[in-house]
Amino acid sequence: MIVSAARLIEDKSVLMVGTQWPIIVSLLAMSLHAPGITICYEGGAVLGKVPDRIPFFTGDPVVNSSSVLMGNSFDTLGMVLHGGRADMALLSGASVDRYGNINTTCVGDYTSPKIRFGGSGGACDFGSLAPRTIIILEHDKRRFPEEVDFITTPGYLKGKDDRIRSGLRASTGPYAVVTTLGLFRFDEKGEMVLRAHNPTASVREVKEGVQWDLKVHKDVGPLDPPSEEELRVLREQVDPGGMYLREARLLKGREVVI
Amino acid sequence: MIVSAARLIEDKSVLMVGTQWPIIVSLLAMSLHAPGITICYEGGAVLGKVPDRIPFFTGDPVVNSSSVLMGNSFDTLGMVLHGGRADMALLSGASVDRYGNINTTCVGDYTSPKIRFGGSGGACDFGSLAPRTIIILEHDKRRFPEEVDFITTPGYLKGKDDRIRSGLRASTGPYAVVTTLGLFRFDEKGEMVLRAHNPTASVREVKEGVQWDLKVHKDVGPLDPPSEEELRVLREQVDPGGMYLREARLLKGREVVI
Amino acid sequence: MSKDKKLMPMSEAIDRYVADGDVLYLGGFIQQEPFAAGHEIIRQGKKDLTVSKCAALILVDQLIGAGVVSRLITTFTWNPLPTTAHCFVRAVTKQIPGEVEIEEYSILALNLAYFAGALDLPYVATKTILGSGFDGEQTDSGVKNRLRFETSPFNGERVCLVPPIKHDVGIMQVQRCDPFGNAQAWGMLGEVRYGLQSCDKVIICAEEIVDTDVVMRDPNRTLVPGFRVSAVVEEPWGSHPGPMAGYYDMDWPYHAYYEKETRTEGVFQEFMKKWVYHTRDRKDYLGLLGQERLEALRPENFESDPVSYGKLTSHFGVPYA
Amino acid sequence: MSKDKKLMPMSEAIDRYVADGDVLYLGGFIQQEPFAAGHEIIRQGKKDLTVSKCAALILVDQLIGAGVVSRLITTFTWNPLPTTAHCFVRAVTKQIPGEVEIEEYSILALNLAYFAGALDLPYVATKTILGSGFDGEQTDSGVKNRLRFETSPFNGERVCLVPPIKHDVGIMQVQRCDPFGNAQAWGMLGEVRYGLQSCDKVIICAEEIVDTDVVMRDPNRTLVPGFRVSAVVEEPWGSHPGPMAGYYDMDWPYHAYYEKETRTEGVFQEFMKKWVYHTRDRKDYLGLLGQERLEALRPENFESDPVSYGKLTSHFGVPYA
Repeated sequence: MIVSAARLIEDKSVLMVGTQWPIIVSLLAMSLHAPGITICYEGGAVLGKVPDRIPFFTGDPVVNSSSVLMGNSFDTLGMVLHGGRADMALLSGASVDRYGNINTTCVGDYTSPKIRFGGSGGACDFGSLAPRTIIILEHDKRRFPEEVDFITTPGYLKGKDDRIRSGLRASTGPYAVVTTLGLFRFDEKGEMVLRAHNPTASVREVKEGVQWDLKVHKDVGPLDPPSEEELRVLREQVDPGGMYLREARLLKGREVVI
Repeated sequence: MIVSAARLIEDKSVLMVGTQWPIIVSLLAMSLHAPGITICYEGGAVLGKVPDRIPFFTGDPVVNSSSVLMGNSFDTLGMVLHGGRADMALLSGASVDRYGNINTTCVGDYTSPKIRFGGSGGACDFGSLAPRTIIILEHDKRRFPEEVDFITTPGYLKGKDDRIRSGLRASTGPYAVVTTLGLFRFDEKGEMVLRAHNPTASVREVKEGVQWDLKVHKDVGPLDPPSEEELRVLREQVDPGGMYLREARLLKGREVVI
Repeated sequence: MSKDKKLMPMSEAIDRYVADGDVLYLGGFIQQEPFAAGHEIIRQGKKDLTVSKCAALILVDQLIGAGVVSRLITTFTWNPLPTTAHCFVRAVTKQIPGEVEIEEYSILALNLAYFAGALDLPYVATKTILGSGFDGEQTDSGVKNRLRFETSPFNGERVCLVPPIKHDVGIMQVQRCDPFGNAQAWGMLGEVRYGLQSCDKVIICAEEIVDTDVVMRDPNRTLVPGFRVSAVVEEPWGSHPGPMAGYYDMDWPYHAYYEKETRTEGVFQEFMKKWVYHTRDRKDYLGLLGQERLEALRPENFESDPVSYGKLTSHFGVPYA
Repeated sequence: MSKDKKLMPMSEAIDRYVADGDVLYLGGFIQQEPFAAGHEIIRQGKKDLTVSKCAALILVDQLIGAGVVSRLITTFTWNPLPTTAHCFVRAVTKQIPGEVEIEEYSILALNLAYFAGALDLPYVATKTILGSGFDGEQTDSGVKNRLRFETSPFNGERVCLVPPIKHDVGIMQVQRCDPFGNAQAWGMLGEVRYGLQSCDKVIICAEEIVDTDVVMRDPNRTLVPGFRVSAVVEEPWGSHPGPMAGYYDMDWPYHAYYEKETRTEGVFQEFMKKWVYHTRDRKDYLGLLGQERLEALRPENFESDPVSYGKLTSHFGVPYA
C-alpha cells in the first residue's frame, strides 16, 4: 500500500499531505523517485527535507526544524491548496464509498452517532480543492460502504455532475484509492473502479472487500510487488524505527506507565 | 495646530496614525500627557517607543527598530482598525469639506483631473472605520470647499444619515478638524462647527477661511496657547531637528546635488 | 505603548478574565497549547463554556470530561497518537458527563471564520466545504454551523459564505512575552494569529518573560501586540504534554497513558484527581512528572542566525538634531 | 523540495519571466522595492504592462515616465518626501508620455483583493470603502475598479465585496534568499505576503544568497517558499534609493533630487539616460553613486537575539532507530 501509493507521486509535484499513511508515503516518494516534490502540511509547514525523525503526525514538533517555511494554515491550506498551487493531496480516512466520499466523522446519524471519530481537520479542504486526491487506507469491508454516513471529505458525491453542482471546481476530485488490497481509479461518472490488485489478493477478494458491486477495469492486473530498493529505503531510511509498520506507532499493547 | 491636536488624544487610547502631521502630533502626545497610547501605522507597525529619529512618514525605516510588532497591513488596518480595536485615527488631507469628507485624490473631475494628488493610501480606511477621526491640516481657503471634488476619505458624506445609508458603521466618523486657525467639531447632522479659534485668529478670519457659511459653536472662544512645556518637549524631544517645523522637511529651496 | 504591567499568577488570570458562559478560544495549533491554563479553568470549576479550538487534542478532551464545556467549535478532536479522545466521544455519543453541542468546520473554513472575526469582516466567500457534510444546505447532514451558501454575484458560481467567529477570551502558551503582553511565538502557527485577535480579552502564558527590548529587536516575530493582552502569566512547561518549539518535545508516552486512563468515566476521574484536582498549580503538576522526565523532553539546540533591523538615529543627508 | 537552482542575472530573469502585456505585481511596502528589477524592465523596453503596487513611490513613477505602463492598480502614488510624483501626474492629467488607466483602492481593500487573489477566494466582504469615491455605486465618482456592493445575507447591512486580484509576475527585493527561492524578509511587510502569492511567477531579488540551512534554522521568517519562485537574482543594494531593513536607509536627498529632475518631461529624460539607459546593470548604477555614499547609508547593527526551534532526532519514550 505504502509503496503503491508512493509510485503515484510525480517528481516536482506540490503535495498537500495529511496525517497517518500520507506522511510515510510522501517521504518514501521523496527518498526514491521524487526528490523534487514539495510537501505541505495543514498547520502551515512546507518541508525542506526528510525530517530528522519521521513525524508521527503533521503537527509533530520535528517539523519545526525540517521546514523552509513555517507559517499559518493560510500559507498551505490557503495559498497552496485553495490558491490552486497544489498538484495533489494525500489523505487517509475511516471509510470511503463508491464515489470516493470519505468519512472520518461518525457511524450512524450525525446528530446521534453510534461511533464518533475525530472529524475533518483539513481533510474536507483537501478533498474539496485538490486537483488530484489520493486516498490511502487499510482494506476492511467495514471501511467500504456503498454510501458513507457522513461526507467529511467530498469525493464525487453522487457522481461527477453532483460534485460540479455543489459548486466545487470541475478540475478537482479524487484521483485514486490505494489500499492493502489494490489500486482504484475513478471512471467518467466518478465511480470507483478496481485498476490493479495486490499480487497477494485476487480480484474476487477485492470485490468481496467492498459493500457494493465494485466495477473492475478491463485491463485489471496485479501490481508490481515492492522492489528490494523500495523496501530498503522504506525500512532503512524513511522509517528505520518501523513506527509506521509496527504497532509501536500506536503504543498499543504495551504497558504505559507515567 | 500640532499642540491643539495632541491635546485631543487621551492616554491609553489606540491610534491609527497617518503620514505627515499625525506623526508628530501622536508622538508629542506620547511624550506629554499620553505615554500609554498605542500608535499603529498602516504598513503593519505597532510602535514600542518614540522612535530614535522622528519618522518622515509612516513607512520610514526607523520604524523597524522602534516597534513591538512589525507585521502586515492586516495586523493594523485589518485587526486593529477594521476589527474595531482602534479608538481614534489621525489624518492629514489636501482638502476637507462641510461634512468632513477628505480629498487627497484630485481637483476637478476624477476621470480628467486638473490637479492630481497621491491618492488614498490607508486614509479611506481610517475615515471609513475609526470611531473618531481627527483631521489635521494647514488652514487655507482653497483647502476648505463646500463639497470636495472627490471623497477619498468618507466623512459624513452629505450628513450623518447619508453616512449610515452607505453602510458605514454608525459608531464611526469624523471627530474633530484641527487647523492652523482653529478647532472644529461636528454637530448632530455631521456638519463642521467652529469650536475654538487660535488665539491669534478671530472668528471672522476663520469663517473667511472656508468656502461655505461656517457654523460657529455658541461657546466658541480662543484655544489655550501652547504652554512652555509643550513647546519645549516638541522642540527638544519630539522633533529636535525641526523636521516638521521647518522647510527642511521637504528639502525644498535647497540645492539638491547627487 | 501601554505601560501597565500585566504579570500575574495563573489563578488570578483565570479568575479575573474567564467567566462562566464565556466563549473561549484556545490557541496553539497542536503545538503551544495552554494546558496549564486549561487545568486552572477546571480547578476553578468554570461552567457552561463554549470552547473554540481549531485542532482539539487531549486538553479539550479533559475540559469536556471535566464538565466545563457546553459547546465546542472545532474541526477535529482526538488524541494525537493518533487515537480516540474518549471524553469527547462519550459526550457526543452518550452525553457523559453532559451534553456538548458541536459546531464543526474544516480547518480552512474555521481559519477564515477566525480571520473574519479578527478583522470583523461581514463574511468571506470560499470554494471549500461545498458538497461535504458541513454544507448542510446540500447534504442535509444535520450539521450545525454558521455557514451560508450563495451564488457569487461576480460569476454565478455556488460559494460558501463564512461569517466571523469571535470570542470573549483567548488563551495561548508562547515561547516568550514581555510584561506588557507583547508575545512572540515560533513553530507551527496554524490559525493562532487570527484566533487570538478574534478575542476581546487575551491571556498569554509564556515559557519566559523577557524585556521589551528583546521584542523590539525582532518585532516581526510578534504574534500579538501588548495592547490586546489582558494578562501575562509566566508558566514554564505550561504546554506539557504537548510540545513547545525549542523548549520541549511532545510527551508521547503521556498521551498513550492518557488514552489508557480515560477509557471509562471512572478511570478518567482518577486521572483528573491526580493531575488536576489534587495539584494546586503547575508546580505541583511538574513535581508529579519529576525533573528527570522533563529534562529528557528537552530538544537539542537548533538556533536561528540573528538578523539586523538596522538602527537609524539621524536622517541621512538631512540636517537633524 | 524542488532542487532546481534558480539563480540568474537580472537581465535573464526579466527577459525570461516578464512579457509585454503582463500584469505585474511589484512588492515591497515602501521598504524593499525592486528598483534594480524595475530599471531592467525599462532597459529592456517592455510594453503595455499593468503594474499593481499597493504603495507606489518613485519606482512606479519612473516606470510610468518611461512609457512601459498602460494600467496602474494602486492606492496612492507619490514621492515619499512627501511630494508630487511628477510622471504619474503628467500621465493622469496630460497623458504624457501616454495614457495610463488607473484602478484605485484603499490599502485595506487592496490587501483584501491580493489576499483573495493569493487564496483564489471568490470574494471578501468588508465595511471599508463604503460611501467614498471608491464606492462608484454610491458616489458616481467615475472611479474604475472591481468592487461590488451587496446586502449581507447575514444581517442585511450594505457591504463592499472585494474580488481577487491576480498577477502574471511578482517581483520583490528581500534581505536573503536561498538558491531555490526560499525567500526571507523582515521589516514593514504591508501587503507583500499576499501580493507575491497572487502571482503565477515570482522573481526574488536578494541582498544576499544564503544556504538553505539558514532558512531552515528560522522558517517562520520565510516570506515565500521556493516552489513558488521562478528566478532568484543576487542584487545587493537593489532597493536603493528606497530602504532595506538592516542593510540601508532611505536615500532622502536622492528623492529630493528626483523631484527636481522630473518636473518636466525633458529633464526626466535626462535623468533616465543617466541612471537607467546609460547604465548596463546595477553595478553601473551603484558606480554612479559611489562607495562612500553607499556606506553612509548603512545603519548601525541592531540584531535580533537568536531563537531555537529545537532539534529532535528520536521519539521520546518510543523505541526508534
